[in-house]
Amino acid sequence: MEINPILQNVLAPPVLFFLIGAISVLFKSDLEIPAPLPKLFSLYLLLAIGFKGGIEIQRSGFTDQVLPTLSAAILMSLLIPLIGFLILRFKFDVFNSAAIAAAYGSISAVTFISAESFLESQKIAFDGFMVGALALMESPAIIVGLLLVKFAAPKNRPKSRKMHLSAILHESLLNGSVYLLLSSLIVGFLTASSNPSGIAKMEPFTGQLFYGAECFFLLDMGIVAAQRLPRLKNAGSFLIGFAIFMPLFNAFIGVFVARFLSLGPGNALLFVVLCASASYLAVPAAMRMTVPEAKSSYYISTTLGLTFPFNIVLGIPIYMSLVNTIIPLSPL
Amino acid sequence: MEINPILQNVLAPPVLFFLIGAISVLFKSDLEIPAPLPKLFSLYLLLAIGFKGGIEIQRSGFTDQVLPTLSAAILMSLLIPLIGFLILRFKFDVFNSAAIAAAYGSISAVTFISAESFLESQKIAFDGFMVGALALMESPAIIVGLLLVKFAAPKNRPKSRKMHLSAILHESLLNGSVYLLLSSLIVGFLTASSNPSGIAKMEPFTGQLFYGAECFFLLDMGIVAAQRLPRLKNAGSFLIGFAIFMPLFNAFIGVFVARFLSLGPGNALLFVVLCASASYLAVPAAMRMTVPEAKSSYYISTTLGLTFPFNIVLGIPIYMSLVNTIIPLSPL
Amino acid sequence: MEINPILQNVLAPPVLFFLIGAISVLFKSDLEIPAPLPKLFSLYLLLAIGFKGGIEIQRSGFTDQVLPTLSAAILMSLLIPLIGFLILRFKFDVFNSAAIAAAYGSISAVTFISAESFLESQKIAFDGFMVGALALMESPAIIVGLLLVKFAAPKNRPKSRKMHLSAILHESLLNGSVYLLLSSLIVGFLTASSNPSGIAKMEPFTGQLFYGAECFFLLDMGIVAAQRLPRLKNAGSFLIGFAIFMPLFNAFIGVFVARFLSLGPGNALLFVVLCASASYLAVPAAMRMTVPEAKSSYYISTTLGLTFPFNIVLGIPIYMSLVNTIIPLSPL
Amino acid sequence: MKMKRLDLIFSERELDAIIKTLEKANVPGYTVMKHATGRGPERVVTEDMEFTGYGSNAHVIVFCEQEIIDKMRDNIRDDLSYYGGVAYISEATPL
Amino acid sequence: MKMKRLDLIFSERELDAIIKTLEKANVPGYTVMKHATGRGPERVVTEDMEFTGYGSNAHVIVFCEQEIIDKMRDNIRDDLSYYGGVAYISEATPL
Amino acid sequence: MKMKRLDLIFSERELDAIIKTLEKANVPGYTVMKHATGRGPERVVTEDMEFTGYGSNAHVIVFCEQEIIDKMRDNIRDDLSYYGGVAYISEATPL
Ligand SMILES: Nc1ncnc2c1ncn2[C@@H]1O[C@H](COP(=O)(O)O)[C@@H](O)[C@H]1O
Ligand SMILES: Nc1ncnc2c1ncn2[C@@H]1O[C@H](COP(=O)(O)O)[C@@H](O)[C@H]1O
Ligand SMILES: Nc1ncnc2c1ncn2[C@@H]1O[C@H](COP(=O)(O)O)[C@@H](O)[C@H]1O
Ligand code: NA
Ligand code: NA
Ligand code: NA
Repeated sequence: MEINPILQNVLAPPVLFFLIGAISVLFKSDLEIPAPLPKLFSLYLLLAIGFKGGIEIQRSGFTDQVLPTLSAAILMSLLIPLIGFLILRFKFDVFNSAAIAAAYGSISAVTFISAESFLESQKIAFDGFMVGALALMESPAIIVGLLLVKFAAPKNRPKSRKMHLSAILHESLLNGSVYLLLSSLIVGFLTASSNPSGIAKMEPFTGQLFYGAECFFLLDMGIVAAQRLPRLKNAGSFLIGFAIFMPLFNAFIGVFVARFLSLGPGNALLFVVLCASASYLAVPAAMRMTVPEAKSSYYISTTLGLTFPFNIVLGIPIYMSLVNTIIPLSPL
Repeated sequence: MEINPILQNVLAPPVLFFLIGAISVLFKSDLEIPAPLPKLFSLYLLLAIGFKGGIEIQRSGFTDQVLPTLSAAILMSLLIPLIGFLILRFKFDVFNSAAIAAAYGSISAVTFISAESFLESQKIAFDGFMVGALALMESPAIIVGLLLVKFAAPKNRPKSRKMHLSAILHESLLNGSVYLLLSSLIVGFLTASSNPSGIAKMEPFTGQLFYGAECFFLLDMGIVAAQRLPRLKNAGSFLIGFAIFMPLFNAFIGVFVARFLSLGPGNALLFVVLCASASYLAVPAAMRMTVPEAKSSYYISTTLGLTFPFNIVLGIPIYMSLVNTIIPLSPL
Repeated sequence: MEINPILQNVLAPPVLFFLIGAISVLFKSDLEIPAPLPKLFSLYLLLAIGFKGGIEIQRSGFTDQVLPTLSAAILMSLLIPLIGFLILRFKFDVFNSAAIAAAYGSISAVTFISAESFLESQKIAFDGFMVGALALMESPAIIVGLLLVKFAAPKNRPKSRKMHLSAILHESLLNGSVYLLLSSLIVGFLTASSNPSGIAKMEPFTGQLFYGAECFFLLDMGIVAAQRLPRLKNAGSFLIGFAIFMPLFNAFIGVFVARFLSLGPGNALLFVVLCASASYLAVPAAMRMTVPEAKSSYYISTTLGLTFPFNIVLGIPIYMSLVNTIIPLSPL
Repeated sequence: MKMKRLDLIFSERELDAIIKTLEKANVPGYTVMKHATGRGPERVVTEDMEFTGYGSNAHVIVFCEQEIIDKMRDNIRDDLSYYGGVAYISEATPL
Repeated sequence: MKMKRLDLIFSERELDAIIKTLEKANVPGYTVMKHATGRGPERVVTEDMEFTGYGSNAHVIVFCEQEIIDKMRDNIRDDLSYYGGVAYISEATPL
Repeated sequence: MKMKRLDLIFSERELDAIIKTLEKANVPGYTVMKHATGRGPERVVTEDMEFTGYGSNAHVIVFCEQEIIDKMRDNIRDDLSYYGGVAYISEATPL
C-alpha cells in the first residue's frame, strides 16, 4: 500500500476542514458551531444525497447489478452485527454488545459522502443506486440489535418494558434520517421521470452547494469527534481496539462480496465503506429508546470519536487500495 | 377540468417535499427541522423574492398595467375580509370573525412563490410587478380586521385596551415580514437602476439557490401543516368548510377582476392566488397583539393546516384551469 | 472629495441591506434574525474569505510585497492601540483605555469584506495576500492591550487574578474567529497547491454564494448596530468623538504606510480599512476574560454602534478618495 | 438576606413591555430565556410558531426583594391577564 | 393560594410521553424549554447530541396544585426511572 | 429527603470553569441552558452578543444536598464575583 493516496485524501478540503475542527479542540480554541446549525447541514446532506441518488437510479434504470447489490447490502447489515455481537460478548453484557454491534452494522452517511468525494477527486466512476444501498443499510442492523436483546437477554430485564415489534420497526424505519434519505430518493426519482426540468432548478442547491456544505459539516464533525475522543478512555482498550479493527474486518468481508458481485472499483469502494462505517444517527436514537440498559457513551464515543475519523482520514484510501488489490484478481 | 395539471403540480419537487413533510407527521417519524432554521428560510425567501421583484419592476418600468393591478390588489385585500366577516358572523363572535377574515384577506408569500414555480414549470410568463401586489396585500386586510373589531365589537370590551390607530398602522405596516419584503423590493429596484453589476453577484444567492431553498422550506411547512391539521377538529365543520370554500370563492372573484384588468394568464394566476391565499405571518402577529379575545388556534390552524396545503397541492392547478377558462372569454 | 463614490457605495446591495436593518430598528419593526443564524453567516464569511485568500496567496506566490506588507500590518496593530491608549487615558482609567484601544488596533473582517466588494464594484484589483494581513492583525492588538493593563494598572488590582502570558497568548491566537480565518487560509493554500480540482468544487459555496451571504449578514449587522447606538449616549461625547475620529486618524497613518510600501490602490484601500476598522469578535472575547474591570458596553457599543456603520457607509469611499489622493503623489 | 425569585412566562412578543415594567420597578437584574413553548389555559404554543407571526414564549427570572415585587405586581398582572401567561414567586437565598 | 412548582428534566425524546402524562392529570398548563444539556448519574448530554440521533434534554416547568402532582407522580417516576432524568417539587405563590 | 436547588446564571464563557467546580464538589448532576440573556448590576447581555466575541449567558440548575453546596460555595462565589453573575439556593423535594 502506497502512502500517496492517504496524503492525497488528507489534502482534500473536506478532510482538511475535519482536521481543523479536531485540532481546534486539541488547542482549546473556542471555535464552536452552535446547535442547531449542524442539524441544518445534516438534514441538507441527507436531502441532497437522496435526491441526487434518486435521479441517478431513474436515469440508469434498474440494471442487472442493482438488485444483487442492494440484497447483498441488506445481508451485510444483518450479518455484521451478529459477528460484532459475538466479539463484543467477550467483554460486555448482552445489552451493550447488542447496541454497539448494531451501530457497526448500520452506516454513516457522511462517511459515504466522503467516499464519493474521494472517488470524484480520483475520477473513478460510481453509480447512483449505491445511495439506495446507503438508505437500505441503516435500518436492518437496528432490528438485529433489538432481536439480539430480545432473545439473548436475561428473561426478566429489570428495567425493561415490553418490546413491541411494531415499536422496533417504527424506530428503525421511520427514524428521521432514514426517512429523509429514503423519501428524498423517491422525490429525485419522481422528478427525473416526470419533471426533468426540475432537476436543473434543484442543481445549484443539491449539486453545486454540496461540496462546500460537506466541508462545513465536516468542520463540525471534527470538533464533535475530538470532543468525544477523551471519553473513550473510560471505554477501555478492548473497545478502542474494536473501533479500529471492526471497520477493517468489515471492509475485508465487504471487498470480497463486492468482487463476488463484480462491482466496478467505484461501486466496490462505496460498498466497502458502507460495511466499514458505523452509525451515529439512527442507531443511537433507536438504542436509547429500546435498550436503555446499554451505556450510550460506548456506542456514541466509539463510532463518533474513533471509527468515523479513522474512516474519513485513513480508512477510505486504505479501502481503495484494498479494492484495487482484491477486485482485479481472477474471478472467485 | 383535467386531472393532468394537478398531477403535474404534485410531482414537482416543492410539492413533493411538502408532502414528504406532511407524511412524516402521519407516520410519526421523528423528522424535525428545529427552530430557528425555518425562520432562516422564511427570511431568505422574503428577501430573495423582494429583491428579484424589485429588479423586474425596474426593468419593465411602470407599464399601464402596474397601477390598475396594484390598486385592484389593495381593493381585494380590503373587500375579502368584509365578505369573510359576514360569512363568519353566522357562527363566530365579532373578535374571531374579524381575526379569521383578516387572515383570508391577507396573503401567503410561500403560496405565491409556489405559484411562480408552477408557472415557470409550465413556461407561462408573468411580471415582476406582481411581487408588488404581494407586498401591498399583506397589510390592508389587517387594518380592515382591526376596524371591524373597533366598530362592530360591544362598546366595553372587558379585556380590551384602547386601540390607537398608530398602533394598528404600526402592526400592519412594520411587521417583520412585510418590512423585509418591501425593503428588499426597494433594494432590488435601486440595485437595478444604479448598480446593475450587483445583480449578477446576487444571482447565485437570490436566484439559483431559490428553488432548492423553497423545497427545504416546504418540507418544514409540510410538517407544520400536518401538525396543525388534527387541531382543526376542535374548530368544527363550519370553519373547516370555510377554509376550503373561502379560497375558492376568492379565486372566483379574483379571476374576474383579473379578466377585467386584461392580465395575461401568468399574472392572472398570481393575482388569483393572492386573493385565494391566507396569511400566517403578519396577520397572526397583529391579531394576537390587538384582538387577544380571538382564539389563535382558529386563525392559525385553518390557514396553516388546511388552506395552505389545499392551495399548494390542489388550488394552484385548479386556479390555472379557472384562469384558462375565464380569461379568454370575450371581454366583459 | 466628490460625493459620487459615497452615493455609489451606499447604493450597493450590501450597504443597502445594512441600512434596511438599521432602519428597521429605527421604525421599531419586529424584523429579527434570531440566534444562532448570525453566527452561521459569521462563520461562513470567515471560512470563505480565508479559503479564497489562501488560494490567491498560493497562486500569486510570495511576491516582494507580501512580507513587507504583512510586517507593516502587524506593526500597525501594535502601534494603533498605543496611540489609542494615550488618547483615551485623558478620560478613562487604565482598564477601559486598554480595552477600547485594543479593539481599535484589531480589525473587523466584515468591514474588510465590504471594502473588497467595493473594490470589485469599482473594478479595482487587489491581492489575496491582504487576507493574510487581515488574519495577522486580529491578535497583536489584544496582546498590547493586555500588556498595557499589566504594566500601567495599579499594582494590586482588587478583582484581578494573575494574568499568565500563556492565557493571554491563548486568548489572542486561538480565539474562534482568528483560528477559523487562519486555518481556512491554510486549507485554501494546501488545496490550491496539491488539489486544484477542489477549488472548482468549492467555488459555488465559497465564491458564488459569498455576496448574497454578505448582504444577509449585513442586514443583521444593521439591526445590531442600530440597537447599540442609543447605548452610546451613556458613553459620553468623548467616546462618541473617538469612535469617529480614531478610524479617520488610523486611516491617515495607514495611507502613508501604504504609500511607503508602494501598494497599488486596491491593496492600499484594504490596508487602510484594516487600520481604520475595530474589532467586535476577538477583542471583546479576550477583554471580558482578562480585563473584567473594563466596561464592555464601552468597547462593544463604540465599535459596533458607531465605528462599524461609519466605515461601511461613509468610511470606505472616503478612504478610497484618500488613497487616490495620497498614493499617486511623488514617492516619499 | 431574604430574597424572592419571580418566574414569568408569557409570549415573546410582550417581552419589551414586561422588561420596561421590571426596569421601572428598579429590579437589580433579570434573566430571559426565549424559545420556550408550552400550554396554558388559553393557548398552545409550539415550536413552529417561531417562524409564523405568532412567536413562542419567554421565561423571565428575577431575583429581587419582596418590596420590588410589590411595586410591579399590578403592572405585571395587568399585562399577563390581557395577553396570557403566568407569574409565580418563591423563596430564594443568595449563595 | 398554595401552589406547587414541578421541575422535570429528561431527554427530549421522551417529551411526548411526559406531556401525555401531564395532560392526563389535567395540569392547568406547562412550559417546555428544549436544548438543555447536562449530566446525570447515568449520562452526559452535550450540545453535539442535538444532531446525532440522541437528542438533548428538555426542561419542563409545571405550576399546579399538590393533588395534581399526586395524580401523576407514579407515571412520571416510571418514565424517569426507565429513561433517566430528574423531577423536583418546590413551593410557589402566584403573583 | 431534603434537597436544595441551586440556580447559577453567568456568562457562557465561564461555563467550563463552573462545571469544573461542580464536578470537583461531586454534584450528582447538573443541567445547563445556554443562550440566556439579561441584565445584571454590571452588564446588559443581549441576543446579538452571541455572534460577537462576547457570548450570552448560561443558566445552570443543580439539585443536590446542602453539604455539597457548602463545599463549592467559595469557589463559585469567587468565579461569579470576578466575572459577574448570580447564584441562589432554594428548597426542592424530589417527586
Ligand atoms: N400552569 C402552568 N405551568 C407552567 N407554565 C404555564 C402554566 N400556564 C401557562 N403556562 C405558560 O404560559 C404560556 C401562556 O399561557 P396562556 O395563559 O395560555 O397564554 C403557556 O404557553 C405556558 O408556556
Ligand atoms: N442532580 C441534578 N441536578 C440537575 N440536573 C440533573 C441532575 N441529575 C440529572 N440531571 C439532568 O437530567 C438529565 C438526565 O439525567 P440521567 O438521569 O443521567 O439520564 C441530565 O442530562 C441532566 O440534565
Ligand atoms: N437579580 C437578578 N435576577 C435574575 N438574573 C440576574 C440578576 N442579576 C444578574 N442576573 C443575570 O446574571 C447575568 C450577569 O450579571 P452581571 O453580574 O451584571 O454580569 C445577567 O446578564 C443576568 O442574566
Ligand atoms: Na457498517
Ligand atoms: Na387572500
Ligand atoms: Na484597526
